[in-house]
Amino acid sequence: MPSFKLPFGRARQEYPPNLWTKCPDCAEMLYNKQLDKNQRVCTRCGHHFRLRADQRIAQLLDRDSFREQDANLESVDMLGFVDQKPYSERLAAAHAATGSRDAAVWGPGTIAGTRVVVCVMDFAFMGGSMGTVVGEKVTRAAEHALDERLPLIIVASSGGARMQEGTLSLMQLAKTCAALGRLGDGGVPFISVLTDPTTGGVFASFAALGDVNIAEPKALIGFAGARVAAGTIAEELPEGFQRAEFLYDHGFADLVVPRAKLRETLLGLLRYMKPSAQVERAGQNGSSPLGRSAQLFDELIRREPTHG
Amino acid sequence: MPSFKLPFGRARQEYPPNLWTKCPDCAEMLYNKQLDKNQRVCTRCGHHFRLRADQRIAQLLDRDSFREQDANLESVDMLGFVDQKPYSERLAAAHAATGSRDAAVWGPGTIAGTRVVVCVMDFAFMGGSMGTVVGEKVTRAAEHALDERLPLIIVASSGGARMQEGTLSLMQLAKTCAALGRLGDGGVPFISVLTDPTTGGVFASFAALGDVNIAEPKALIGFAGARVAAGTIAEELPEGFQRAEFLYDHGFADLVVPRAKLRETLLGLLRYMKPSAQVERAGQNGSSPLGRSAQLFDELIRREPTHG
Amino acid sequence: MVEQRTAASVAVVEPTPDELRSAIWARVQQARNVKRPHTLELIQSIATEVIELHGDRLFRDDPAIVGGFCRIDGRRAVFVGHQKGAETDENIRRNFGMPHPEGYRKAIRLFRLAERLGLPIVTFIDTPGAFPGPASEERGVAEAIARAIMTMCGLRTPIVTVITGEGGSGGALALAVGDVVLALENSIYSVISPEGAASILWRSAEYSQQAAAAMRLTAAEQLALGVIDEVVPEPPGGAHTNPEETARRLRARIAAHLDALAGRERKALLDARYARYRNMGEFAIAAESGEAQPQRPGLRARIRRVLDAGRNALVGGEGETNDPTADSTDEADVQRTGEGS
Amino acid sequence: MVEQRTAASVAVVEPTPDELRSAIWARVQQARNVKRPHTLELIQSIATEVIELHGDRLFRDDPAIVGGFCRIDGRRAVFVGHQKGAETDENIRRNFGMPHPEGYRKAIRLFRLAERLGLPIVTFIDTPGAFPGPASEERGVAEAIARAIMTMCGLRTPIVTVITGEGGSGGALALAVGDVVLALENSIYSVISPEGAASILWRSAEYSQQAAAAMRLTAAEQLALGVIDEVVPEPPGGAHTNPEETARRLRARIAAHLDALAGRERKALLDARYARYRNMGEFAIAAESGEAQPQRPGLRARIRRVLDAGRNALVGGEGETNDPTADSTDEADVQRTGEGS
Ligand SMILES: [Zn+2]
Ligand SMILES: [Zn+2]
Repeated sequence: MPSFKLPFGRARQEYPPNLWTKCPDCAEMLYNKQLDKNQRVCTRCGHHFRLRADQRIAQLLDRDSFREQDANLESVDMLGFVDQKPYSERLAAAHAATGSRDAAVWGPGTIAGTRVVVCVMDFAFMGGSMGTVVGEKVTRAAEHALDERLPLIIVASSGGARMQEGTLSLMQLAKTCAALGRLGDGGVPFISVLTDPTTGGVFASFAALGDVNIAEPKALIGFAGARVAAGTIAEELPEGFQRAEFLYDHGFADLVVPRAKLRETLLGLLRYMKPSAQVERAGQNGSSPLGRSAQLFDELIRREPTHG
Repeated sequence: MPSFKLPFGRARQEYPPNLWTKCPDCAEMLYNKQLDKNQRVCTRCGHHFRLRADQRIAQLLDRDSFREQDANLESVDMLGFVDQKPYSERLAAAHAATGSRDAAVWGPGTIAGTRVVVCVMDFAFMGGSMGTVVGEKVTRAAEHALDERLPLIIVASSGGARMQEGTLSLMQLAKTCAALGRLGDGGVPFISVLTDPTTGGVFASFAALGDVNIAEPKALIGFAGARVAAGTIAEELPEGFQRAEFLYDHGFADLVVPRAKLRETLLGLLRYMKPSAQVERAGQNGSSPLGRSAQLFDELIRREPTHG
Repeated sequence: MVEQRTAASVAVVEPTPDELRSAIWARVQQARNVKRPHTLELIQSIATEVIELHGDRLFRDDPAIVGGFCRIDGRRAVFVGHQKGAETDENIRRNFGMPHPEGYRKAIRLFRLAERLGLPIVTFIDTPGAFPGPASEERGVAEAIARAIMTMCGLRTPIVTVITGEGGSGGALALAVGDVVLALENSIYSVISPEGAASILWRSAEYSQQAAAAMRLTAAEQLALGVIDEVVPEPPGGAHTNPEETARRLRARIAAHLDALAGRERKALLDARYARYRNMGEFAIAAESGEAQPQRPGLRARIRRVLDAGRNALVGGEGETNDPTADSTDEADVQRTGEGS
Repeated sequence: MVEQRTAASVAVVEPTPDELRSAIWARVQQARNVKRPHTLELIQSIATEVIELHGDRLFRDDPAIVGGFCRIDGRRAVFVGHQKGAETDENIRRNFGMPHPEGYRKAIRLFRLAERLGLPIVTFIDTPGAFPGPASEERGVAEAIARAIMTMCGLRTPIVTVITGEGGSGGALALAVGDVVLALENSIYSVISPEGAASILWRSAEYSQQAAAAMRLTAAEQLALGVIDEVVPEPPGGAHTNPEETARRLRARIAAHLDALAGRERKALLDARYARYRNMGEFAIAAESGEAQPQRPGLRARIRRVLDAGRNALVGGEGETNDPTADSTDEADVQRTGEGS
């Protein structure tokens, strides 16, 4: 149990942590049920707590409209990566702690009846880091959106590429950007929602490329860690560096939207961001070269010898 | 005859101005024949004197390869514009002083045998200002380049849009940019050569849009006059403000090329900048909607009643 | 000097040069009136829904240019416009409607977004010009304007433009390339500010009124020149006296043009836009002897007469068929350019 | 721990972990050697003509990324690459090969120019990573990288990429999306610098060598993973000992790939490029019971063996068929990925 300083000298037992959460911004003790009811936004200072993928989906999509796809994808340790622990142990621990198989969830759903494809990242699973599974889910979401001509919404929350998969994680930047490029060429819109934190290789790939980018208030959004940025050059970091509002001022976010308004904002945008009736560029259009989502991909896999 | 301070106290009659020119940068007295032989670049400090259109063409193109088109276009005073003098008088005076009908010359020619379309502005005619005639010539050059699939080279030298034609001059920005847009969509390259000075509406239209932009050393190139820029905000102008090298540092010129190397540089670029064999975008491609250069335009004119 | 003159469909008392200059200058002042409804106020009145978008994805969100999604009588569109502020603080924040390059790059981004989404574009023009300071030059304001103009010329979606206040030079045109260009009655459109023209051509800013008159910058004159296609009359006293009525009139005309353009085949739309600008301006063709022959004989004289008619309207000449100050209902209150007017 | 192991086509003495770490770290130091030929030196040796172009048309010409036209054995192309300096002053001017956003935007401009002119693209990768300072963040370095990657993925012209030195993270990948990705033998390619990985995963930069080994960042291992397609051997002692020979080998391989790609139909080219990245990485599919089934059974084991083979080569294992340190002639000195190697 983490120890924390209690306000007003109240005794620790007044706030059992299974019932109460302390706001990291204003130190207010928040009753968990109340916090959940307020979409996990501090009722005192407006601090936006991080959400699990299922919480985010429940807040954004119509009840019971979401159909998760590819829930059974799991990361594998291709490199035999060992740092202080083997990667495979980290994966197992993250699975045990979160109940999730990896750091992203995707599927079709509806927002006030409007059909969309949604992919939501989950910071709780290994810091939302993007390895092959996250890259695969983002890509399948984009390919499905293109095939079905449905708007794509991705909610990012990630520390960046997953180091334990090495350059295979790095290649997910190209994989996801390639899919988004085809989505855009096909005239299907993409809304990127950047939440706390969105950094590194996730910000430097799909999360930056929304036709419209929305950020949650005060979310940390940046390329390099602030320590790295400050360490690289011997100067003070500007006020609000790498926060959502900084991003907005510098032209990289269209809107900074409090969580309470996010669903309504998306709904508003979706009235304008409909897949175009006709496809623009010849040669770049339509279905992914891998066919309806993963069909051909499955075929490619089948062509692999089943034993090495 | 302008009076000027002579260096080294030599008597004025030593330098009759029809034989000698004073360098505005280093004050050296330059013998005109020598100056012409050196492409009108100061032999002492490298100052690039402004060129007349015919001088520029003689320096860049193969001897006798240039075929001027539309030499007979003349500006008309649509607005009845009178400032300190009527526009029509200014036009007549400029014609008398320069022997030119307006501030641009265009036609096909060759550079070391490579066929190109060239348009050269002439600062001597009303400060190289762009009215309808200049806009028309730039546009016809671009349309001809597209129709014939020949690279386009425009040498700019202009104070900007011609005020005496009011918004009709302003509309030349759109006319020329539209033609360049079609040229680019058609896969035909455009090299913009920016010379002293290239400012205002000429820099804010075709001259900025080269696939490759080349500037002559120290040429004044900017949007607003430096006095305006300094006056608008109470601050010192940066060193070298609005000069070719400033443009280069800020990413708007590919190369700053001394006049002695310009022809050779163009020739080098032309080896790579060939019109593409195939046209990229459907619906944007090929011939201008006005047909081979001005054919349909002539037809439009013919549809106008011949008497008002 | 009062002179009577007769010409086809124009028969009015000509104003004196002083009357004319005063009348034109009054228009300039109306166009610049800080109380005049600016882009955000207009679009909020014109549209039933507005969602502003931000940022050029390159450097900064420029408050001097605004844009986003809007719904005009059920029609979905992307709007973009210059933004001045009505109050001093706001005006400073908006840089008096003078964009930096990032403003034009934001506009280009929104134009491309509209194209990708298949939405038409409505732009509102109201700027003294692009900001001419060092920061603006450093970041390439000329390039940004040129790029915006070229982008609009080739944009594969309909564009309706409205000059609402000051149409100042390239900084205005960078948002004003349209399939149809409307103008509010008291708006102005010019290649350079009257002050700028005066200081260059007369070598003194004191001649601003003369310059304004010489440049024919009023909406009525721009209509005669064919630079704009329609003048939308303002309520008596000017747009700021009744912003709702101004918005209502604009809404009707914008909606009508959006509907007309929506049906156009894309190539025809682009070719017509190209031709619109391709034919701007006039020149003569010199004969071999060196004497100039007008390119379109008689056209110049014709345009001069129309210009004069527009000019007379400025000082309230009576009995004219095309008095742009007349207040009337939506369809009738519009003057169309062309042979018939 | 020395252990003997037999597997199909791989039968070598495994190095100790210490030997391995030292060997890998030697590669890292080779890749970072300031005397190593950088992009401009390489292209000037590889090509018979180089015309450098400059500027992003937005903000600044970034000296950390260079590009322009070049002619390689008669083949016209556009080259783009990271640029470090060999001397300190030059290295400072080049920001140690760490680009700001404007560098990537210059690259995007040149990529689009190549596409418009129908020229193939050759890129050279040699950066510790994009510059992480405040100015870089302010101007959106992440957006610039993402945009460059997306642009390269859809570029309708062939792309040959060469990792020549340090392939550092997203800042490297932003120029490294290719139809064919080559790597010089002593180059490295990683998702984060070894120092960065160590300070995050081991919480101390002292573990950089461990991190380097764990990430499998050597060219030989990247070949085994399929991230690169070919390793181009360097002259004995490394590229900097004989830049001309290094350039000669690169020229031959680049030319061969340009020729092979030139004949590709454009849609096939783009689909193959898409598939190349689409298939990067590996995952398993969990059964209903919750136990994971490998997605491509046996592949992981197979790749591990190939990785190990590459690893052994690092410390000079003998008798291997795919020793990337072996010096030989152009065609033979290349290892191809795939089933056969
Ligand atoms: Zn709080
Ligand atoms: Zn000199």
